[in-house]
Amino acid sequence: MPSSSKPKAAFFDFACCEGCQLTVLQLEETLLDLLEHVDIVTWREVMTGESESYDVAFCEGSITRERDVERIKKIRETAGILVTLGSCAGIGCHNAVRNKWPVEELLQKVYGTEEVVSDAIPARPITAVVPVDYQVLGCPISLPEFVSVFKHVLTGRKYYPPNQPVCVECKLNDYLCVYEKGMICLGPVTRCGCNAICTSRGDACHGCRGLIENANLNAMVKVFTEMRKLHPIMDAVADRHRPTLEQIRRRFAVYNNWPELKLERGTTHGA
Amino acid sequence: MAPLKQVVSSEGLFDMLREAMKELPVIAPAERKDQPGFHHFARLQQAEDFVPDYVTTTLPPKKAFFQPSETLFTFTTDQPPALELVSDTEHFVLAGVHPCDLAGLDALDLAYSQPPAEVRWPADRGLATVVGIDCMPDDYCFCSSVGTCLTRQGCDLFLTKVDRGYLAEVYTPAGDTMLAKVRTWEPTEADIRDAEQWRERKVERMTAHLEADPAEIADLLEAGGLAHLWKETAERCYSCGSCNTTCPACFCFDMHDEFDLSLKTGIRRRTWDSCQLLEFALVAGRHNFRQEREQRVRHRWHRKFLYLYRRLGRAYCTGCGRCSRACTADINLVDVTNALIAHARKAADHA
Amino acid sequence: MVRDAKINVHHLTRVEGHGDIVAEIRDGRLEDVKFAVVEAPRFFECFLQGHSYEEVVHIAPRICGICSVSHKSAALKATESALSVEVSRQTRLLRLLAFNGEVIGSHILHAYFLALPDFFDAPSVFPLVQTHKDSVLRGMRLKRLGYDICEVVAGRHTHPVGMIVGGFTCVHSEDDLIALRERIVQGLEDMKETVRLYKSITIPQFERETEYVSLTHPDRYPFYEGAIHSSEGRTISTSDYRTAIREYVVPHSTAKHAKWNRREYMVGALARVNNNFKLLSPTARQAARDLGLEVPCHNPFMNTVAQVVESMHCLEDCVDLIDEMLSHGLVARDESVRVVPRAGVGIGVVEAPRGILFHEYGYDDDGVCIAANHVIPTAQNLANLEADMREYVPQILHGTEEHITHQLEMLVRAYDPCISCSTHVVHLTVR
Amino acid sequence: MPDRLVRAPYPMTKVFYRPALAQVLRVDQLTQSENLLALRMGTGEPLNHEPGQFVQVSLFGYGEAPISICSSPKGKEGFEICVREVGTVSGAIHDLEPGDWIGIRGPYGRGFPVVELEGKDVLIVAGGIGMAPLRSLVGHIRDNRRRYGRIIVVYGAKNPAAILFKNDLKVWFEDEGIELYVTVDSPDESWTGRSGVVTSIIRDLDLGSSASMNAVVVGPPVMYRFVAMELFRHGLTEDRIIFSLERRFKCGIGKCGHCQVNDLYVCRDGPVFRYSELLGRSEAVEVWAPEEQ
Ligand SMILES: Cc1cc2nc3c(=O)[nH]c(=O)nc-3n(C[C@H](O)[C@H](O)[C@H](O)COP(=O)(O)OP(=O)(O)OC[C@H]3O[C@@H](n4cnc5c(N)ncnc54)[C@H](O)[C@@H]3O)c2cc1C
Ligand code: SF4
Ligand code: SF4
Ligand code: SF4
Repeated sequence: MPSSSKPKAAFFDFACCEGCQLTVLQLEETLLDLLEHVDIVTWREVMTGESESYDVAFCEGSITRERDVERIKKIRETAGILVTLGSCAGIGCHNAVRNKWPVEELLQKVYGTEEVVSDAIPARPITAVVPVDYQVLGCPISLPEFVSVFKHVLTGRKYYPPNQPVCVECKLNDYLCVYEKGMICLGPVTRCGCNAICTSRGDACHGCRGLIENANLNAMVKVFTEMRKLHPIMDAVADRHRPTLEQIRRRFAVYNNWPELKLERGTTHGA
Repeated sequence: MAPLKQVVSSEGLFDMLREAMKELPVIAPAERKDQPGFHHFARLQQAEDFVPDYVTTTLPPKKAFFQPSETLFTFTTDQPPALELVSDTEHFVLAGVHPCDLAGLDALDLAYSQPPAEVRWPADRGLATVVGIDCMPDDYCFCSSVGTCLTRQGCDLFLTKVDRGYLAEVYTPAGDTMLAKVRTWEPTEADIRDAEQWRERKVERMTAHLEADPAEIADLLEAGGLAHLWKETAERCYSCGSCNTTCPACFCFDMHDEFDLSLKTGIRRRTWDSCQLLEFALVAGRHNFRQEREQRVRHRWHRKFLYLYRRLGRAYCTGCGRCSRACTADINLVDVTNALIAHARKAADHA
Repeated sequence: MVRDAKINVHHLTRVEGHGDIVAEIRDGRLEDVKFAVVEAPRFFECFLQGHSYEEVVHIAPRICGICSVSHKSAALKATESALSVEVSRQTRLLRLLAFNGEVIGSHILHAYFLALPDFFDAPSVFPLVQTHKDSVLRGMRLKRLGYDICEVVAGRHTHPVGMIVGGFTCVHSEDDLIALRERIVQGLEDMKETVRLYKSITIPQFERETEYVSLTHPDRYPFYEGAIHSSEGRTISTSDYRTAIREYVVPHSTAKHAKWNRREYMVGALARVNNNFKLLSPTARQAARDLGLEVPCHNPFMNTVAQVVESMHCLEDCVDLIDEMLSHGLVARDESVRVVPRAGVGIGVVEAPRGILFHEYGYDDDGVCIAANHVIPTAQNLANLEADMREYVPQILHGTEEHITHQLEMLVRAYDPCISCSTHVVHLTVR
Repeated sequence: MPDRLVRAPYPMTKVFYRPALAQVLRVDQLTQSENLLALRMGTGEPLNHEPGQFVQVSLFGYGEAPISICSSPKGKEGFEICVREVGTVSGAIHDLEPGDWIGIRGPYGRGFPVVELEGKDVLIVAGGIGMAPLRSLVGHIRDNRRRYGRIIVVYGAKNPAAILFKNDLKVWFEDEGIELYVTVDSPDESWTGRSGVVTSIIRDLDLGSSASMNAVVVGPPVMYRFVAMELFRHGLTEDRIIFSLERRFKCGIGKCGHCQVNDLYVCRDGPVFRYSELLGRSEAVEVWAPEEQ
C-alpha cells in the first residue's frame, strides 16, 4: 500500500489523556481520504510496528519527565515538520496545574511516605521544549481545525492558531451569551478555533485553548471586583457570583499554567 | 406620500405569515429552542413560532442577507481554474423587524452601494420582502436619540399593535400582496390613535438617552481631547468584538480560502469581522496599526459617530442597544458616549 | 519449544497509554513476567485540590479521553453526593444514554480496531481496509454511532460539555432523540453483523478462575449505578468501598495493585457479564450464547467477546431510554439546578467500559476541593493480569518465542487496558 | 480634523468578489525574496491601470493580497507585478511558473496624480519594495518625458543584494532625463555606491528654489516621517508631498474596513495621498500618537 512519494506521518503521545488521538480517529471514513495524501508509519495507539523515519510528526501530551525531553528532541530531529495536538502539548493544560507543588511533594502525596525515585520534572508543553511548526490547540482538539491544519501542512502553508476570542465564534453562530444566564465565561480572553462548542451547549468557556495574545485579564478583575453599579445583565452575573480575585485566578488556572499566570489588579497579560 | 393603512387582526397576522409560508421561507423572530425566554431570527417551521412582541435578538436580521460566514465562490485548481459564484437566489420573507433594525439594513444599503459598489448585498436584499413591526424598549434601547425610532425605510409592510390587532402600513406592492391574502379593515380613528399612542409610549418608556444628537457628537469627537476616556474604557474592554459582531450597522468582514480535503477544489469565504480584535489592522512584518486597545476603542466610537457620519451623512448606530447588552465587560455605549459628551462640553465651557 | 527467552515488549501497541511486557524464561520455566506501566505520572488527585467543585468536575474527565463520560459521571455523582444535590429524572436518563454511547464507542474501538487485527494477523486496522473493507466500515459506523449518542447528549464524545453538577446546561430536543433512535435501530443490524463476525473468530483457550468485581443492581444492567459486588458472593454499598478495595504496592512490581477477597480480582466487561448476566437484554444474552460465552466464564480472552455482548445490550438500552424520555416528554429548559456550596465528602462509583471506577472528593464550606481519590479499572486489573500471564505462559511454552510474545500481547490487549487513565500506576523505583 | 477628502468620484464599478483570470507569462527572480511576474489577462485585454494602482491577486486555496502594478501603463504585453515573499499568498506566488493561472481583481485605488504633476519637478523616494509602484510611475514619466520637469529618483535598499530592478536602474542611470541615487543601509565589500538611509541623500540634494518640486514617497511605514522632515527642510509643503500607504486589504473596494486610516479607506481613497490629506489623521503616518486626538 505505501507509495514512497507520499509523506510519512507518525503519531506520538506524552503525558495526556490521549483524547486528541482519539479525536483524530473520529475522522472515521475521512481518515481514509487523508490516507490518500500520507502514509501513517507509526501510531502506537492503533498500530503495531514503527518506523525510524517520518516526515510529519503529530505529538500530543505534556513533557513531564527527563526521558520525555530526550524523546521529543529525537522526534524533532527526525521529523521535518512537527505538529502538536491539543492543549497539553501547546500550553500545558491542567498537567501544569501541579507545578505549584514541588515534584517531591507530589510523589509523596500519591505514594505515601515511601521514598521514591523518579525523573519527573515540572510539567510543560512540548512548545516549551522544542520549536514546533504547527499547533492544534484544544482539550481535546477540534476535528475541523485538525483537518484544516492538516491541509495547511500538505500545501506548505503556515497556520496561525486563531488569535481571536471565543466570543467571535459564539456570536457568529448566534449562540446565546451565557452571561445572559448569569454564568461567568472565559470566552472573551480565550483563543477560539473550537467553534464555541461549550457555549453552544449553554456551558461557559473554561479556557481550554489558552489565552489570546494580549488578553485583558484585568478587565475581568475590574468588572467583577470593583464596587460599581453594573448594568442589568451583568448584575445578574455578579449577583450570582461576585467572584473574588482568588476565584477568578483559580478559574484561569484550570488551563493557563505555563508559564505561570500573573493575575492581579493592574496587569494586562502579554502586553 | 402617506402609506396606505389597513387593520389586520392578531390572528390575521399569523394567517398572513401562514399564507406566505406556503410559497416562501419566512425568517422571523422566534423563541430560542436552546434557551427559552430568548429570541432569535430563524426560519419559521410554523407560523405560530413567530413572536411579535419580542424585545431583541442577539444577532440583527442582517444575517438573513449576509450570513456570518458565507461562501463567495468555489474554485478548482485546474489550469485555468474554474470559478463559480455561490449566491442565494431564493426569495424569502423577513418579518418582525424593529425600526432600529430597518435602520441597520438601510445603513448597510448605503455603505455597500458606495462606489465601487458591491453586488452581493443588494442582490440578496432584492430577494426579501421585509415586514417591520413596532416595539417597546428595554433598558438598553435608545433609538429616540439617534433618530431611528420611526424608520420605515426598506420595509414593504410595517405593523403597529393596536387594540383590535395591528395597523399595517403598506409601502410597496410586495407588502400589499402579502397583506391582500388576509382579511383587513379600513382603519378607524381609534386605530390611528392607538398606533400614535404606541409610538408616544415607546418614546416615554425609553430610559437610555444620548445627551447630544449625532451631529453634535460628531463635532465633539472631532474636537478631540478624549484620550483619558478611551483609556479608561480600554482598561475594561476585552477586545472580544461582541459589540461589533452583534451590531446591525457594522459591516466589516474578512475573506479567506479553504481547500477541500482533495486539495483540488475549495471555496473563498467571507466572515464578519470586528475592528476591536487585535489583528484587524495587522499587516505584513507584524506591523499593527491599532495595536493598543484604546486605539481600537477610539476607532469604534469614531467610526460609529464621526467618520461615517461625515462620509455618508448618518451615524452608524441605530440605537438598538445590542452592543451594550452583548458587552462582556459591561461597557455601555450610552454611558461612554454621555461621558464623552459631558467631558467635551465641560472642556468647551472652560475654553 | 522455548527454553530460554527474555521477552520485552517495549510500549505495547494498540492500547491506551504506555506499558511494557517483560517476561523471562529460563530452562523451560517461567522465571518472571510483568506488565510494567511506564506512563508518565499526572497527579490528578493532588492538583484537583484547591479547585472549586465546578472546576473539579470539569478537569476530572481529562484523566482519560476514551472514557471521559465515565469519569465525568463518577465525578458528578461524587460531587453531587458531597453537596447533597439531587438531579432530575430527565438528567439521570440523559446521563444513562450518554454512558451507553461511551460504552459502545469504547468497546467497538477495541473490538474492531485494536483487537481485531490480531485475529486477522495484521499489524493494524489499516491493511484491513483493503482486505476486510466491509468490516472496517461497519466498525467505523458503529463507533461513530456510539460517539454520536454522546454528542446528542453532551456535545461531544471526548470530554463532554454541558454536563454539570446538578444536570445539564443545555436544552435537549425531542427531534434529535427521535432522529438518533432511528439510527440506533439501524445500528442494531450492524451489531448483529458484528456478532456474526466474532463467531468466525477463534479465541485462545485459557482459563483461570479468579474473583470478578463489578457493580450490581436489582433491575438494570449496572453502568451508572448500583452496589459493589464480588463473584465471591459479597455485595457492599458503594460508600464502603474503602473497606473492600485495597490498593497496595507490591515489591516485585512497579505499580500499585488492588485486592479484595483474593490476592487479585478482575474488573471490566467480563466481570460485569459474569456478575449480571440476567440483566442483559434478551438479544445480548442470545449473542453471548452464540459466541460461546457461558457464565461464569474464566477465560480472560473472552473479555473482548463480553464487550461485543455489552455493546448489543447498550444499543438496545438506548432505544428503551429514548422511548422512556419521549413518553414523558422532554422538559424544554436547561436542566441545571442551583448549587449551594457546602462542606462534605462524596463517593461516585460507575462502571467505566474497562471496569469499576471510583471517584471520591472532599469539599470545604466554599465548595473547594480538599481531598480527592480515584481508583481506576486498569489499576485494579493489573494484579489479575499478571496472575493470568504467570499461569498462561507455561501453557504455551511449546510455541516459538514470537508466538509467546504475540499471545502475551493479545492477553494484555484483551483486558483493553487504559493506562493513560491509571493515575495511580506509576513506574517508579522503590528505594 | 481636516476637511473631508475632495476628489473626483470613484468609477462606478460593481464588484462580486470573483476575480478574473490571468496567466503568468514570465517569472524573473530579482532578489532572494522578490520575484517579478509578467501577467496577461485571460481576456487578452489590457489592464488599463494608472501608476500607483494595485490589483488584488488571488492564488486559489491560499487567498488574496493587494499588489501594486509595477509596469508602466503603456506596457504592450500585459502588466507586471513584483512580489516579496512574506507569507501565504506571496509565498504561493513565488511558486508560480510561466503558464500558470491566477486571479486578478482590479485595478483598484487611486494612483499617483500623474496629470496634476505634469509640468512639475518630481522627486521620487523609494524604500525597499516601495520601488514597485514607483517603477510604474517612472515608466510613465519616461514614456511621457516631455510633460514633466526635473526628475530625481532616490532609492534605498537594505543591502546590495536587495536592490530591485537592477536592469531598469541601469537604463535610468543612462537616461539623461533622470537623476538617480541608489543607496544601501548596509554595504558589503563589493559595493562602491552610496550607503546610508535615504534621508541622508535627500538632505544633501540641491533642490534649488524650485517651487514646483513635488515629492512622491513609497516605503516602509517608519520611513515616511523622517523623509517628510527632510522635505520640509527643503521647503516643500505638505500638499507637495505624496505618499502611498500600505494597510491590510481584504476587499480592495472600501467595504471590509481593514485598511481604514481614521476616516479614510486606503484602498479606495488611496493608496496614494498627499501629506496634506493625511494631516490630523493620527493613524496615517505615525503608528500611534496617543497625545494627538
Ligand atoms: C496597496 C498595496 C500595494 C502593495 N504592493 C505590493 C507589491 O507590489 N509587492 C509586494 O510584495 N507586496 C505588496 N503589498 C504588500 C502585500 O499585500 C502584503 O505583504 C500581503 O500581506 C502579502 O500577503 P501574504 O498572504 O503573502 O502574507 P500573509 O500570509 O498575510 O502574512 C503577512 C505577514 O503577517 C504575518 N501574519 C499573517 N497572519 C498572521 C496571524 N494570524 N498571526 C500572526 N502573524 C500573521 C506573517 O508572518 C507575515 O509576516 C502591497 C500592499 C498594499 C496595501
Ligand atoms: S458566552 Fe462566553 S464566549 Fe460567548 S459571547 Fe458570551 S462571554 Fe463570549
Ligand atoms: S463587547 Fe465590550 S469587551 Fe468586547 S470588544 Fe466590545 S466593548 Fe470591548
Ligand atoms: S453601536 Fe450598539 S446600539 Fe448602535 S447600532 Fe450598533 S449595536 Fe446597536
